[in-house]
Amino acid sequence: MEKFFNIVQSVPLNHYILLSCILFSIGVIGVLTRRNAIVIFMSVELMLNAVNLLLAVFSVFRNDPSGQVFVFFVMALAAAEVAVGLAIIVMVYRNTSSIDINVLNKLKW
Amino acid sequence: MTVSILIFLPLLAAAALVFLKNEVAKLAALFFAVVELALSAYFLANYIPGSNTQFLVDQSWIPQFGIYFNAGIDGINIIPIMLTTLLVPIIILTTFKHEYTKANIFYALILFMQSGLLVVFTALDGFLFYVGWEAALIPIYFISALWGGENRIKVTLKFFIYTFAGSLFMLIALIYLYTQNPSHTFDLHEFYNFNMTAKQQGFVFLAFFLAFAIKMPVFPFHTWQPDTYTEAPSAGTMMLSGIMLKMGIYGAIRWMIPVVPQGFDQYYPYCITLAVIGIVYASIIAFKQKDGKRLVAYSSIAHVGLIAAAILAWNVTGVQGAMIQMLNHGINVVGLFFIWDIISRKLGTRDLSQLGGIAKNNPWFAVAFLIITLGTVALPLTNGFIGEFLLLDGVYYYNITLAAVAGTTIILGGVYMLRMYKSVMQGPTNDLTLTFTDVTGTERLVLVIICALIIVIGVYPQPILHLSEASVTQLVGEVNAKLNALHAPAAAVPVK
Amino acid sequence: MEVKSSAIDYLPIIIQMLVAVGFAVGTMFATHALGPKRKTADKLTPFESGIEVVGNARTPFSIKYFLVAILFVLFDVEVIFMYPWAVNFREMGFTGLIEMFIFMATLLAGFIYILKKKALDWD
Amino acid sequence: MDLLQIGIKAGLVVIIFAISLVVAMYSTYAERKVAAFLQDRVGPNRAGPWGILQPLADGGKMFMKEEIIPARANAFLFIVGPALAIMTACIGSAVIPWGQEIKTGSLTIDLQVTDINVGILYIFGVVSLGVYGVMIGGWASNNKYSLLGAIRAASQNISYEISMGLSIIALLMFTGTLSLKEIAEQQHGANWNVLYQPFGFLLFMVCSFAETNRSPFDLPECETELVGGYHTEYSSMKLGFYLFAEYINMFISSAVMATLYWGGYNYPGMDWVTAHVGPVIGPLIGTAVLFGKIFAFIFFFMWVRWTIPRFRYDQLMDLGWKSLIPLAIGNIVLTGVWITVYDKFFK
Amino acid sequence: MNTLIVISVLPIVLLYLGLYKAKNALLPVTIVGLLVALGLAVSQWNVDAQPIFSGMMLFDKYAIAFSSISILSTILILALSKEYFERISSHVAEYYAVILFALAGIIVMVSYHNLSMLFIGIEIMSVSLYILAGIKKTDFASNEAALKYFLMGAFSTGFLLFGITLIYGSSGSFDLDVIRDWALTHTAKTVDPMFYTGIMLMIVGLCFKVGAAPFHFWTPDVYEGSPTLITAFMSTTVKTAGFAAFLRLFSTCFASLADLWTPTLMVITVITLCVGNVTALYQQSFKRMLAFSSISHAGYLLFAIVALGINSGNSVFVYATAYTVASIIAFAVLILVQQQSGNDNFESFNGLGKRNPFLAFVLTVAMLSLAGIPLTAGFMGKFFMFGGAVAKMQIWMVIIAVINAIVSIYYYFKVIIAIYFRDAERAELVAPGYVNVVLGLSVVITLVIGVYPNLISNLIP
Repeated sequence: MEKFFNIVQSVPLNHYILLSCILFSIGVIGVLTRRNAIVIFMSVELMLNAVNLLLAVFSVFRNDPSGQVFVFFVMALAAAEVAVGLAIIVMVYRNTSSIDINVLNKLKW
Repeated sequence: MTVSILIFLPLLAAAALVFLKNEVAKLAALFFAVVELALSAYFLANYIPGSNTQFLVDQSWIPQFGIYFNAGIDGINIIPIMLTTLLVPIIILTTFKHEYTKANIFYALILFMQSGLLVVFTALDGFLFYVGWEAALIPIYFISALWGGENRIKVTLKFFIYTFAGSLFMLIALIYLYTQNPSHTFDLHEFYNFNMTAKQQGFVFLAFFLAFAIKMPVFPFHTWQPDTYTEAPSAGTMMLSGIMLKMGIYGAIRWMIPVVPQGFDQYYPYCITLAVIGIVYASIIAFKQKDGKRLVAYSSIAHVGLIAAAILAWNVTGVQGAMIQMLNHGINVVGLFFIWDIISRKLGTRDLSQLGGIAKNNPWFAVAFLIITLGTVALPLTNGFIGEFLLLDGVYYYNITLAAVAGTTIILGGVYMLRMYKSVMQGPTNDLTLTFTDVTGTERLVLVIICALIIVIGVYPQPILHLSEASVTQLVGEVNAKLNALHAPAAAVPVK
Repeated sequence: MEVKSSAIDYLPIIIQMLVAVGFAVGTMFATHALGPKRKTADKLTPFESGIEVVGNARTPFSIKYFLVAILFVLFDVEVIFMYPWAVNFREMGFTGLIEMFIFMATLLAGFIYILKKKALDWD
Repeated sequence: MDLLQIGIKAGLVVIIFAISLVVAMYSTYAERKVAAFLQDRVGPNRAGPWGILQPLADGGKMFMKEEIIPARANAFLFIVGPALAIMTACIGSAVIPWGQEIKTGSLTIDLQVTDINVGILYIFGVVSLGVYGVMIGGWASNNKYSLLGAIRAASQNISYEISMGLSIIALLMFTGTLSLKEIAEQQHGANWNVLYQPFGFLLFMVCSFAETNRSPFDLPECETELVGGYHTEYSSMKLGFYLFAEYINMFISSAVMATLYWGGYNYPGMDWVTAHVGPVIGPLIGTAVLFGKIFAFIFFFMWVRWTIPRFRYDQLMDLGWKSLIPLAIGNIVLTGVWITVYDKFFK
Repeated sequence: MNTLIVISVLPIVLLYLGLYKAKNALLPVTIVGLLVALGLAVSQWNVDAQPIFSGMMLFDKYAIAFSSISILSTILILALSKEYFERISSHVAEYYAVILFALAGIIVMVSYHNLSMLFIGIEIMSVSLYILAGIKKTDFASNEAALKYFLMGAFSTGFLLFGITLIYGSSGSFDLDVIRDWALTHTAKTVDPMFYTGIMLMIVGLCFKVGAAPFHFWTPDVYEGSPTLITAFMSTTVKTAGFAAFLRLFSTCFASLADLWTPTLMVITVITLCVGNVTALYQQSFKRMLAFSSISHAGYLLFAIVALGINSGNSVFVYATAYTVASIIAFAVLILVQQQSGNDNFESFNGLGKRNPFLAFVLTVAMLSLAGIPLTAGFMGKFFMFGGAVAKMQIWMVIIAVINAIVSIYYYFKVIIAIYFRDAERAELVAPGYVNVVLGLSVVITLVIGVYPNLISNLIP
């Protein structure tokens, strides 16, 4: 049992990196493949959170608090982005009754 | 007194002209152009033939790139400068019978262009040279496109893109030279004095050649030229053919061959061949033309081709020939275009087949046309003769066969020019040509001046040749010395 | 915060979560098994005070709620910034106080702005 | 931490879990009794003596009722909603210190499931999750009343969460830690935080009422306009979960209030008791004291419910945004100035 | 430093002015405030700058120069805004405020000394821009632009952040100096793959932000859909700031590992140039043409980073200044023309030479400057760029750039041709006085810098 805890505590850094990379990639793939603005937006948030996770991990592994402070900044700005982004999505929805980005083709992509 | 006054006077005049009324602007432009001519005459009078640069201006401009406002007059550029200051008042005079809308802008652009041209000819700094080169291009674009003929928009854009493309490559070459030379300047003499590998020089040569070949134009870069000459207003055509194409010739003599002799050494056989092909090709095309202005345009390609060939042969005779022929060609071609300007203004057509018999009722015009035509076909005792003779001589030194082919320009030129004269002036008069009235006023004045110049230079070219002789000899000598040093181990290189 | 929590400290929380999940799921299954199942169409329609159901319930609702949500997101994140400050307040002393007052003044400026803009008026 | 400790913790988890449920069950009974008392009637009195078995009967009934999932509802979310509500309610208790450490020989028993250094944040996190249960359930019902209730619940919860977060900051400036254990320890004896932060406590309490959707802030389920609010469509144990979750939340927030402001398990003269009565009994008395405080708060919750009329929705939002937030910020400023001045001149 | 404070406080003041219905005071207050900020920035010029705010920011000459040009271009753009926002909506104060918030972000972007500040600056700017892109609430194109910009911007932020994180992970700090020192102890061969990936991801993120191909696809839509004045702001000030930030990062931190990222950036540069130019050729809308041309200008600006040298800062500065001023002219004239004719096609410009010779003249100068014709600032910019690139022996890239410059002549001259050589039966176009002032000033700047670039080309040490 003691051994088990040691293993828990000493998860190698690479695993965390791999995890965040996977999360980040899921986010990227989500952005690229989904057509619903909200889902795209959520995928973006997933990307940011993958970053936050990695920042916190680096911060702990390097014993340097600045990484965690950065997470704060990321969260704050992500919140601002959420506020503006959702407002934009609502605005679009009110004008078009749709949040499918395929509907938005008045301007060429 | 430095050349900066020569450069900036037209610029200031152009700025002033913008605010003047059309009628006043016309006279003011002439006034400033004549003042400019007087100034250049002053410089000419004080010029001491020799190799060193005079009336030098040398101001720091963009120090971090080693760029100086460095300009002056020496034996290489005095003739083009004189050509510019001489032709601009004449060209302004030729427009006096025209009523252009917004004439003030028109004349301002011409003076602005003159300023740019003078920068090109006087510059001793690569960057300044380039700036002048482009500065001369903008006004001529607007002159052609605003006051030109039917197809002007398309044609002038083509012209602009062609020349701009060429000059951008020149810009790269200049920047490259700047980065390669040890003291990191754009100074011409610095360019002369440092060495690069043959490969580097080859690239720089090609870039320069592209720019100059488009400007001159040398076959096969000439395709913009006939259209542009045809579509541009007469004054624009005169500026283009009389002065602007000399930029290319001058550039080759001053900025291309001496700067990268090894590059030149690698490629000049091809270039000469192109030039000579151009001569024959343009002559043949000219032969077929029905539009008089177009015919003159093609003849210009042929003549310039010969000049180019002579320069590329790179010997004192050829270069001296190029020098004097620059002046002659400028005068002649302005005369010819003016003739066609008069005809098309008075009769509304330039089609050779519709014309004929004008000589009968218009003696002044007939005589002037004849003199100019003869000057162009290089009859002895006209100015064309001395130039073409020297040029052919120069080419002959390089290669007899090429000289022989190039010589056809005289024969072909004689044929198509005289044919043109004949079909316009002689033969039966028709309904149209009966309405032709003889030249008067400013037209007569211009024609008289041009004819006088043709004859005076033809009879006594020596002072002009003397102006450039020392400088040319030195320049040619320096380059050949470098080349000889290069070839010395291989030996058996024909001394040019 | 001198005390550092390690991953182990969170183990009991996981245990508690498992217990909670077990309880919820177990109870759900129990009721599912125990209760009677007599479904009729009327029983399965949404309750609308006894009258016929009109339209869909998933309609857009007042933008005010949305506004509140957005404002919450912004303000809550700002509040989060105050926690580390509050915890270390005594160490930072006077400078910390001033800095946080500037922060709060900015926050208040925004707050008063939205009040004046009537973003929070419900009528 | 060894296996034994894990075992103890697991045991503690189960005990606390059970206590939470029991307290919640009997809160329903208490609520009715309190209501009856305040309205001068008898209240439930049939099941068992004084109706003491009423909660069990209610529970039994819940289990036996038919489980209805409306045809137009989103079945999965319809089930997830109440489950989430009860789960989040149940895990909040993990960081509350229920008593002092009990030392018997070599064994030290900590009456707290876990002491993490961000205890307060944990509680906030869990409480914020609670609103998901309401929202998901209300939305999944596909009923207009439910949707309105859910939106109101969400909107109310998030509004008061800001003032709650702000009101607690002033406290944190005193304590300098986010660990509930440490905060409790700091209030040793009678050195309770409410003495320093009476105003902060009031703000916090108001917010707690709103966060637990208790009257006078029970707009999400206000039966006069919204029938049952978010749980209009619910029946059987799923309805039970929502009701249960509310009572458990009440229990937890009472415990949090007691711990943060009212000294938790501390009572005057506790050192004397520990020294003279015994190292096991002393802490256990503390635990009893804590429960006493919790029950007092629960009683207070009920008292308020049957005394004060419900707010109108705009009044609710106005109170949250326009009064509590500025007041909380003012409290922070005052506290900050006071602490700074005190530290500088009187220390 | 004080500049940043002024620019941060100013929008709040404006918001409150808007609340108290002081609409007429908005523009004067904004411009005075910006001038004060500009003055404060310039007054720091001779101060030996040290990192401030615990090493978060560094107001060195680089920062001051780019702050000044950003503020200046914002002033010019805002000077055009009189009566512009009133037509769009009633919340005028907010637009000024949001533009200034974006400017505050820009100031942070050009003066950061810590990656967290880079991120914050970019985000402050971007979030403001998302709003600005969508200020025409009922206009479909504006909505679409805002949504696209927002989604793409947030997406790119993710890449940027991941890059920052990886760099932090390998170097252990967000501080530019520490990262530089870390990079100096490694060579291209021994560097951590994480660091390399970080650089690549940051390139992706920053290229998104500056609109470099192949991450440019949002640019034309957003530029076209946004209100023209906002487009002007986005394509000038914002682009300048983006490049300033880009260059600051790469020249400070990653210069010693240039071998790692230069090839990638070279490819991006070439693609950017070609894509921007070739697509600009086919546009019928002037605004869209400007959008695509701004992509190709991004390509030219990237030259300075590809050929990183001591002069890169100055090159970017000169180029950005030239581009900014010329673009402001173009957009200002476009706004006027758009108001008259109702659309932004090239045909709308027909006969402008007769309808308003002054506008025609300034637009011509602007087009010549954008095309890089000598005696205009645009040429000096190109010259500096090419000079730097040739010095680094990137001859082939320069040749590609030159070919693109030639192509660009075609579409820039399309405008000139429309102005002067095509006629349209339209009434005279009267430009308000304040527009004429802005245009006149911009033309003077363009020509002065074109003739004597030394005024601004030596600022950054």
